[in-house]
Amino acid sequence: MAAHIAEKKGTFLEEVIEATPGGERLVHCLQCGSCGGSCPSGADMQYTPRTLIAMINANDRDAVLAANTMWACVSCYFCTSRCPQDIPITDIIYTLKRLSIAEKRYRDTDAPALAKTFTDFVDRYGRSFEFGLATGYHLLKRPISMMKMGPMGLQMFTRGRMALRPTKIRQIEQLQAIINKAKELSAK
Amino acid sequence: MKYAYYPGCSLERNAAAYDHSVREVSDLLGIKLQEIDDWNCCGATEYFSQNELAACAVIARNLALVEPQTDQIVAPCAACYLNLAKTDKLMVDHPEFGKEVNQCLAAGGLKYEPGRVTVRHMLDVIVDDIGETAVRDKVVRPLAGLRVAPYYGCQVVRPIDNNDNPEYPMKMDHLLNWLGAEVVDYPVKAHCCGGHLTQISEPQAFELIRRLLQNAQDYNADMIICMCPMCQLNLDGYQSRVNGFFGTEFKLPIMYFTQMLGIAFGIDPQKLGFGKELVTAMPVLEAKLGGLLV
Amino acid sequence: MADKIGIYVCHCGSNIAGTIDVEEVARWAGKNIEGVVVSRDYKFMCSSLGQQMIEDDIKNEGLTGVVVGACSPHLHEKTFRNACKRAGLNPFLCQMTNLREHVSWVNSDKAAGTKKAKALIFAAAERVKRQKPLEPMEVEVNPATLVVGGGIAGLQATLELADAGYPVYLVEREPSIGGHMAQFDKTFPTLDCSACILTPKMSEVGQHENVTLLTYSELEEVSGSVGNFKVKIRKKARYVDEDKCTGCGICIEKCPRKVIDNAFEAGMGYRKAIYSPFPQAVPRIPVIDTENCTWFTRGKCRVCSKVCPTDAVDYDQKDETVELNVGNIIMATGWKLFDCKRIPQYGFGRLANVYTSMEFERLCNAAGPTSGKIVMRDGKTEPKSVAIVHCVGSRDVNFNPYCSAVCCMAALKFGHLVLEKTKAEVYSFYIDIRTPMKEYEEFYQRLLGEGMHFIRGKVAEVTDAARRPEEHGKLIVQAEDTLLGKQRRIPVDMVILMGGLEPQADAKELGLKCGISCSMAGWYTERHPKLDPVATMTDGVFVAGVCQGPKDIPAAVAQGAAAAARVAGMIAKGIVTIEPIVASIDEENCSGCRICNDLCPFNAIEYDEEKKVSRVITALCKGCGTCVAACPAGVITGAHFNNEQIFAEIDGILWDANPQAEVEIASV
Amino acid sequence: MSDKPKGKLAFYWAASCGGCDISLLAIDEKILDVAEAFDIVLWPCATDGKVRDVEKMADGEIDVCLFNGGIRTSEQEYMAQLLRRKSKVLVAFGSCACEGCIPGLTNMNTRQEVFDTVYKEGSATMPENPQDVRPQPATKMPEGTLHLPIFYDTLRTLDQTVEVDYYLPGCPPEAENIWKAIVAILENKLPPKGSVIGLNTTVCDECPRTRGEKKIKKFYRTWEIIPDEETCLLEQGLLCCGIATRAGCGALCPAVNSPCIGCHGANDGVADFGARLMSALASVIDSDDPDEIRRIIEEGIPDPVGNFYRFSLAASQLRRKKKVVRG
Amino acid sequence: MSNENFDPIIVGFFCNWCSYRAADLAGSARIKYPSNVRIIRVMCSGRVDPTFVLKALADGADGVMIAGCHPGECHYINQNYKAMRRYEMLKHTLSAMGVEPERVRLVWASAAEGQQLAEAIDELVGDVRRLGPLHWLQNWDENGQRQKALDDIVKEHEEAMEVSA
Repeated sequence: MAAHIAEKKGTFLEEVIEATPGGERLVHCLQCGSCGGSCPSGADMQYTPRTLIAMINANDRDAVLAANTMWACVSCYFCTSRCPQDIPITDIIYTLKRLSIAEKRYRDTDAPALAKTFTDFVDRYGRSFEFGLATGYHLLKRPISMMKMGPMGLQMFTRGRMALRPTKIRQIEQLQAIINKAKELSAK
Repeated sequence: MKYAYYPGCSLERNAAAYDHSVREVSDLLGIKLQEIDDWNCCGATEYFSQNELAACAVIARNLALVEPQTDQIVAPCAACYLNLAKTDKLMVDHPEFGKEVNQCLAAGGLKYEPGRVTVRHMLDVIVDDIGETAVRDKVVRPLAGLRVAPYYGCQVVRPIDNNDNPEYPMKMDHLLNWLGAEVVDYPVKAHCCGGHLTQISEPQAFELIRRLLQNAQDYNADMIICMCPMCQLNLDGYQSRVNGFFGTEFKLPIMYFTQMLGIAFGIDPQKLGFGKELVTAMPVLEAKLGGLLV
Repeated sequence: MADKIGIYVCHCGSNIAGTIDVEEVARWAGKNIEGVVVSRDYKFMCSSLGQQMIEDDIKNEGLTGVVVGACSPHLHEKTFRNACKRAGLNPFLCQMTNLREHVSWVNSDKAAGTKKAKALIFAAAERVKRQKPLEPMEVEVNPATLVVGGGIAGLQATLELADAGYPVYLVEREPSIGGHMAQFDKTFPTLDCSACILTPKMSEVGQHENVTLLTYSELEEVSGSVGNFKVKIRKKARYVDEDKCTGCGICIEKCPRKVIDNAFEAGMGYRKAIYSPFPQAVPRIPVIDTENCTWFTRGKCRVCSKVCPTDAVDYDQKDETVELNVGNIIMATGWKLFDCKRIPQYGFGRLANVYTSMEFERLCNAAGPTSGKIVMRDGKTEPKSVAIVHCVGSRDVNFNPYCSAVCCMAALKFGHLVLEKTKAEVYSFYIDIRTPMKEYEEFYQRLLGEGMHFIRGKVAEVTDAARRPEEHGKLIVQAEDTLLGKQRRIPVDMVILMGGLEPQADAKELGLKCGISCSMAGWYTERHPKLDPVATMTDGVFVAGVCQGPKDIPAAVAQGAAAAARVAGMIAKGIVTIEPIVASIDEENCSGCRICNDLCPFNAIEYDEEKKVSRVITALCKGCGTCVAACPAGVITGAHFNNEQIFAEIDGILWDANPQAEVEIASV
Repeated sequence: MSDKPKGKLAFYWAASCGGCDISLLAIDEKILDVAEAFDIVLWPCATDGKVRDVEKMADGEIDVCLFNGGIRTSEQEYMAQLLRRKSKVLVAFGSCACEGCIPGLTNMNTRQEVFDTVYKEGSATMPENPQDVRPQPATKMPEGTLHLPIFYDTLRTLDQTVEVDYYLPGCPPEAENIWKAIVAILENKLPPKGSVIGLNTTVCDECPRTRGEKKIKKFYRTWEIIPDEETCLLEQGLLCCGIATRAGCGALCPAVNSPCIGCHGANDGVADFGARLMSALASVIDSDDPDEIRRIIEEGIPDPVGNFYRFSLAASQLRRKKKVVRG
Repeated sequence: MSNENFDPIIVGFFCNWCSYRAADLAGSARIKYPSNVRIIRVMCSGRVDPTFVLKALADGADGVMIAGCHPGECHYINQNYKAMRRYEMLKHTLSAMGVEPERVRLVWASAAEGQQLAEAIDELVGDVRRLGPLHWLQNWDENGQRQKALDDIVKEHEEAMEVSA
């Protein structure tokens, strides 16, 4: 670890850098705003990614992890590819998502629930399951939108685009062993 | 040319049209696709939001399952493509992390040597490996007169370098040109379709979808041609909801580029999954291409 | 002669003595290093008393070598070499070793520092025993100078030297001198008309008795070295006889072939197939553009030849090569604009009303294609709103990481011109406004007063994809207003991209011809960024203007004058001394394997076909030692850095690595 | 010549192949001149001679000792010391004595590894050894203890063992050069002590091929291409050591279209033959891309020690491969 | 092999224009780094002869750092590329000789990169410390058996001579 980052030991900045491959570029942020300017969800964000970086620098950990920025991110990678300082902003957003979920700091968003439902299906079957996702997540979280979804779902179904049963991979135990090992290692 | 084939979960059902057309077109172009046996889900963006190591381990299982004699893997789905490519790159660039991923794989008796497999998108394979001459040679029903708006979305062109401009990609433009179509040069061709936001925040997602449909319509496109099941689902599946939400009257069919290739190559539309789209493409195709489709 | 070495360890106050036991180092060196007859420590070796001490010892003890353990040789090597020289010891028998920057300042453990200091002193002592007296070479300086590039920096340098009475050859690749400055409208911050201040200088150069102007010409080859360069210049065929042409311009007027002028008018206007780039061109002799001339492309026309009153048009003219002898060379090759098409999200080349800064200069120039009217591409509509985008290709690791230095001020100038000439609103999108020179910040204040809008945020994209009704038919500039933390979309009619400055495409190639190198970005490398900003690593080659790095007109002029002053100084002295740190080949034992032949970027190694041996041209050698390290037969020697000296240094520096060494280690 | 009293000459072999002994005979009938000028007091290969006879000699009694072979065993080291003491002039004769030569390549192994190879894995001389019989330094017999010399891990050159007066390079030295050296000794026209008797140019000087500026994109091994007979072999990508190898052989190998392998060793003042070659070759690799450079080197020079130090490993800066410390 | 107390000796060959000045800058900026690297100044990294590196290792250094201007920024235009080529060649040979190639490092440091240079030194010292001492001279001794074997010969000969006489 470079000495100038080592000096920031114990700060939130260091934590984010450590948790993000390529994260050390964070210290080069010019606060130019090309990330915030490029973001398709920029208008809906409480804090733009640029602001989040400033907040990370200011060690404002609580506010960052409670921000809605991460949940508005659509992973379009415009911020990353346009950043004049080569900062992997999308990946930093992923890091913040993980921290926020792990510590349950998120507010007013169902994204973590969706992620959870989704990954549970992967863990259980090895494949994602759209119908299950729709019923499992939407029924629980947003029954009204589920109703609006109805006609669309039906159309999807009649066109053979939605299955009622999940596909399970053959060697699911193998996948689960891999996942369990990953969870065990990352818990450390 | 032989490639390992990773269809991804969407192509099993929701984007079956994509899967069918990929296979049909590949057959015709001499692209040998060997489906990875017992592949698993790439985790989409969701797994990365939860646990990076687990996400990469889940993805790396697929890389590890690629047969040793094959060193290229093709994914038609943008998210699958990015996840596979990103995992490989992370493992190459950060050997320590790569070791951890392999520790996880070892728990399932697998091993993946970072960098062994090159991850490719279907579009890149057709444009870069097959090339203009071979594609043009196969065209029997030129798409002349059809105004198509190539839509690239995000995750194939960014952030992994696939030899196209991440801001203003051109590969699909070229490909559709080879098919004789009139290609619409419109500014949002690599903007976001809303991704998983349709599941989380509809108003936000609908606005993103509207921008794309609006722009394509402003440029008088007959249809939008996409290369990702998520983009297709959002633009096609949600089109009527978007119309309801904004009071608009978009009626733009959203087709996969492989379906258009198939049409131009004279493959039976049925085999290409035509009819699975919610905004039906047949009327405009018939109007523009005439009896060719019959 | 037995070695008599003097060791001098400096305390540098407490700078060195704080973390090195300097007394111990001096004592130890006196006791353990063979051949050491004096070993002293002193508060400030570089003081006059310290120097006197060395001089006295040289005289009294008959020292054959001096080792000074003090600060960096880059600081005081000259000081101590001079002291030795004064006392009659050849300055190359003095070796400095760096106990301050390399030991005491980077270390806080005294024992470790002392041990390392001993190693460095030991190494220097072992080395100095093997050093040889060296004498610099002297060469006469040819008073003529070559200036490459006729932009403002080159013009200034040319005039300074010519006015001082020295002959100057000015080479310019375009048909006229003047450079980029001739294209500009106004100059910041005073808003003088660029042409008004430039053209008098141009004509002065054109008429100066000491200046030989070689326009439409390129530097082909450079050989020789400081004081006596031989250069070859290729004069491209103009197809107009310079001696006969009076510059009346009737050929241009009558030429039927109109072409888009991508050079001077930045694609905004037209010129003829026979043309002079602009009305005030110097010289006023036109050139024929053979790619577009109807005679050259289709074998018809000859109008220019028919109308010429002096019969100056000569379709058979050929390129010719001119050979010149000069003592010095000034490189003032300038810059080119960043290609804004490389950033597709800014829309240049795709969206009609997106302009580059150079296009806009021509647009608002009274002599430009619209006679100075600021209108959109349709040629008539005045914009109601204009966005100016800063840092296009600059301060961006994806393109050029450096700041282009002039764009902020040029953007302010553009803002002023738009506000002055139209009723448009002007929005400037910036990351930082940089106005560090005289009257620049005041100019910024002036624009704030004039109502220019400043939005702090790098532009994300310029698009015609409307989202709201008011955006239809407009260019929308999308950026984060970082002071608000909000994304903003500003619909405008016209966008000006402040493209950054880039080195000329062939800068590197041209630099190689005269033995100067480029930075990563491609700017010519000066000898020292602060203390020697106009000289280069190649003696007799100087740099001026933007080719050395982005700068504005005042700085380019100052550097042109500075380069000229350096050259004038050399000419006035008449003689140049050449560093004796050079390579030499033992021809007796050279077998002509030719490994070294291609290794020297300064072409200082020549191969004698007859004797089948290689030879170093001493005057061209810069002493890097690469050939010395490469010679498989070991017959190339690098003066002052020969194998024996460096081996001895390695032996010395590892004094404590060999447990059997007969050196006092226990005392550490 | 014949008026002078006869001198005393010794010719000894240590770790070498015996080629040097034969090369001495290659001076043909001139050997008779040698016999006329000298009494040959020791030449184990050709005459009967006993160590104890040498031991009995007075120090400096032998006028010239031509010593071939490197020092691999304690016995050889003893003999080197003994002959040094008894000789006025000690000449390192041939590549082995000068720089270790092929036997020196064993420095890529340790004694243990060498013995394992020879006694366990089998060799031409000992195809089978089921009892794993190994030479023992001392064997007790009823008559007393029998000693075998110790076999060293590292072969040393002669001058790493004792002081050497002159060097005669070559594997083996050329007859012509041997004769020149003998004449110089006979006429007492020897160069300064410590010199190599021979030329100080390289093989290129004697090589008839045409040479140009060098840029190498790929190194070839000898079986991979049929080289052009006119141009420099190195320029064709063959790893020719001629550029760094002392002249004197008449460029024998390049003359028959085979690259020089460096048996004459380095020129005066060169501290490491292999490093010179490495430096020169690397300098002219035609690439500025580290990955490509690495590829060119790794593909073209799979055995760098064998190529750069075939004859000089024992005399190189590092002398041997790093020994793995056990335990 | 890791040894926290082991204090490696590393010889640095630094070019006069960039790296030596970077080391000067690190000093002026009072950046602290381990005092294990001892710097020898050469005019250019292109002057660094592989012999220097081999000699330093043979003479007892545990590691070597070669430092020069960044590629493209060489004061002698492109001589640092020759250093790069030789470095690759040298590493290839060192590996074959059983020397861990991590002990020898080529570093690019511009005159402005005092901090980066200090970090590179830190890293190299750390890596060499992990690898442990090189102690090349130990490679040459014969595990203490040599002198005894020589003495044995002398003794044996004396005894044998007695019998014979």
